[in-house]
Amino acid sequence: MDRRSVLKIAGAVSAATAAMFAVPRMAFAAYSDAIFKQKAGADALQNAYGANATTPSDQVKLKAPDIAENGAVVPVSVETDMDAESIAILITENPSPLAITADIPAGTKAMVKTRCRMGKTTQVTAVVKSGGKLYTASKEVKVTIGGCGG
Amino acid sequence: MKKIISHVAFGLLGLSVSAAVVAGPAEDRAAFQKFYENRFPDTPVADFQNGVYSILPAAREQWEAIEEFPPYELSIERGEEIYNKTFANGKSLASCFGDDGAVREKYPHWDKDRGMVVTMELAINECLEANGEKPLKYKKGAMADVSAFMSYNSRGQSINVEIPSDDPRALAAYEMGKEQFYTKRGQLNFACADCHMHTAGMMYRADTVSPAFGHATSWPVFRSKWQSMGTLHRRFAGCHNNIRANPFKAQGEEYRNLEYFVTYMSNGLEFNGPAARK
Amino acid sequence: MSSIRIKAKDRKGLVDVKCLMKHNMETGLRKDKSGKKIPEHWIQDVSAESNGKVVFTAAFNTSISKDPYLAFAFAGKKGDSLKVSWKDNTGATDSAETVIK
Amino acid sequence: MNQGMKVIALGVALMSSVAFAGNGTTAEHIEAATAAYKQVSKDTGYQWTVTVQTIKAAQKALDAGDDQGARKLAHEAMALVEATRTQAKLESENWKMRVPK
Repeated sequence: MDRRSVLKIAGAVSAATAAMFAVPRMAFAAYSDAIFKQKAGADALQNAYGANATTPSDQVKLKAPDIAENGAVVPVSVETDMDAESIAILITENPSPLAITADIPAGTKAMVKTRCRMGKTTQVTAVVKSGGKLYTASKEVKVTIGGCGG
Repeated sequence: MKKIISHVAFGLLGLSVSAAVVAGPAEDRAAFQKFYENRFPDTPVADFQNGVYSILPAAREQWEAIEEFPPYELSIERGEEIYNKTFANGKSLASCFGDDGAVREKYPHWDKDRGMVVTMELAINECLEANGEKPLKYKKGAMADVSAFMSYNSRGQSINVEIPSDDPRALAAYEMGKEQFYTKRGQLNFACADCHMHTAGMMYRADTVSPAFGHATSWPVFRSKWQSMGTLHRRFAGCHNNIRANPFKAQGEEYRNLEYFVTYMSNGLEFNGPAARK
Repeated sequence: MSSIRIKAKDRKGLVDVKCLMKHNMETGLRKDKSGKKIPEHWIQDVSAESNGKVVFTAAFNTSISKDPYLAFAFAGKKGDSLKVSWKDNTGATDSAETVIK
Repeated sequence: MNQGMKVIALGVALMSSVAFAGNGTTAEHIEAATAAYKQVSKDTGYQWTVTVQTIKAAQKALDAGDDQGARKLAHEAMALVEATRTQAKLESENWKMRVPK
């Protein structure tokens, strides 16, 4: 990474804060407890997408490590060439598995990258909603207790 | 025949004597670096500055994903603010270290006048105190932020720590650091070298231990385990705690000399801090 | 200063966006030193607009890591504006705006 | 550190008589362990974290009226002190073997 670019961005951001006082018009995806507090992934999908029948597809590209370096910060990315309306990530062993939903308007790439918490070794599933149907890709992420705390 | 033997004996003796005479820091370093190059032949030498990720491709991928937008960038920003904050006397850290604080390559160094190793964090606090400001805590927080800002602006500077030959006290400080590195400590009976040299790359429970070659290059770091920034001496203390040895004081003589030794061992690499670590 | 840092770069008509949002993302499961549960406190919604048009929205659970990272990409160009906003479960909001490079 | 090593032999001689004699009150055994702990710290320049933890545990057990448990812990602390000494003694030369040539 080039250090100058960061300093410039920092400058741009602080310049932008001046414009922030006007209350922004929000266009949020509308988080809902009915979706995210579900204990079962299928229920979460049902409430988020009105369906929970899923089809595994190799067109859903899920990237997550085999062994997490640290369960508190696990990089996960989902991408697909399908015409996607929405992308979700499920972490099966978490108390409420649904971690994120991302809506993909026309003109936006069907891709999302984030970092997730995983309490223990778990199945991670990427869900892509395309043409009203849900397509998935899954993999196991091992979460271990490290030997070197410090 | 007798003559030949005595010649051989003399030759051997001469060899060992000369080796004993010249085995100084430079030879130590050559042997140290060669050890890691032999152990990890697939790692390009310059890559050792990336710690465990230089030898562990699977972890490296996650690390690179974190480095896409590393958490330490927020620390750099905070550090910049502190760096440019005006002291009560009208000066600032910039009065001591220049506009951008890109002075990482000057530390650690041997201060002949005071007869001690001076690290960058120590120098930061000395600048604060000389200007009537309160010193910062050495292990984390504002100190790590300032150090992150200065290290960031110093990225790419080469590590070239000197052990001046005209001051035997400098060599003694180096030797103290060296002894620390190789001496077993704590109830678990580990030396730094046991994990980070002789079993570098192997697993301790679920963790692969990092090679010590390159250890001093990337500080301060944002450690996922800590969920915060920390300085090299914070990590030294953490390692000592792990092996159940009482840690020494951050920026005390023991850790400064250990930093002196470890950084000297990485001469030829680049400073590339701050960094993200697991 | 805003809690959001944005890097947005035009790569042949596709704008690569990376954001880091400073937020504790408390799960509600952690306890403080006195053993009291720290109440959950997390970003629930994130939205991105470019030139006034919504280009990306996401909803988070508490399982998104502390100081959330989010990357996405949309069709746009250098010089366009990009605003990223979040709202957390207490109703607090923040936003930041940048110009695409 | 080397001059500390010279004191070690003396230190070992001093403490062994108190620690494993078996007589004296438990409080005295804890006191002896504490003194030995301080001495080894001085002699070797460092200390094991578990030693002081064990001494504290011994005191706690004694305060709670568990005389036998406290005594056992005090002796354990003494053993840790001795092990610390032995380690320092061995390491005063052995560390050199780990230096790559």
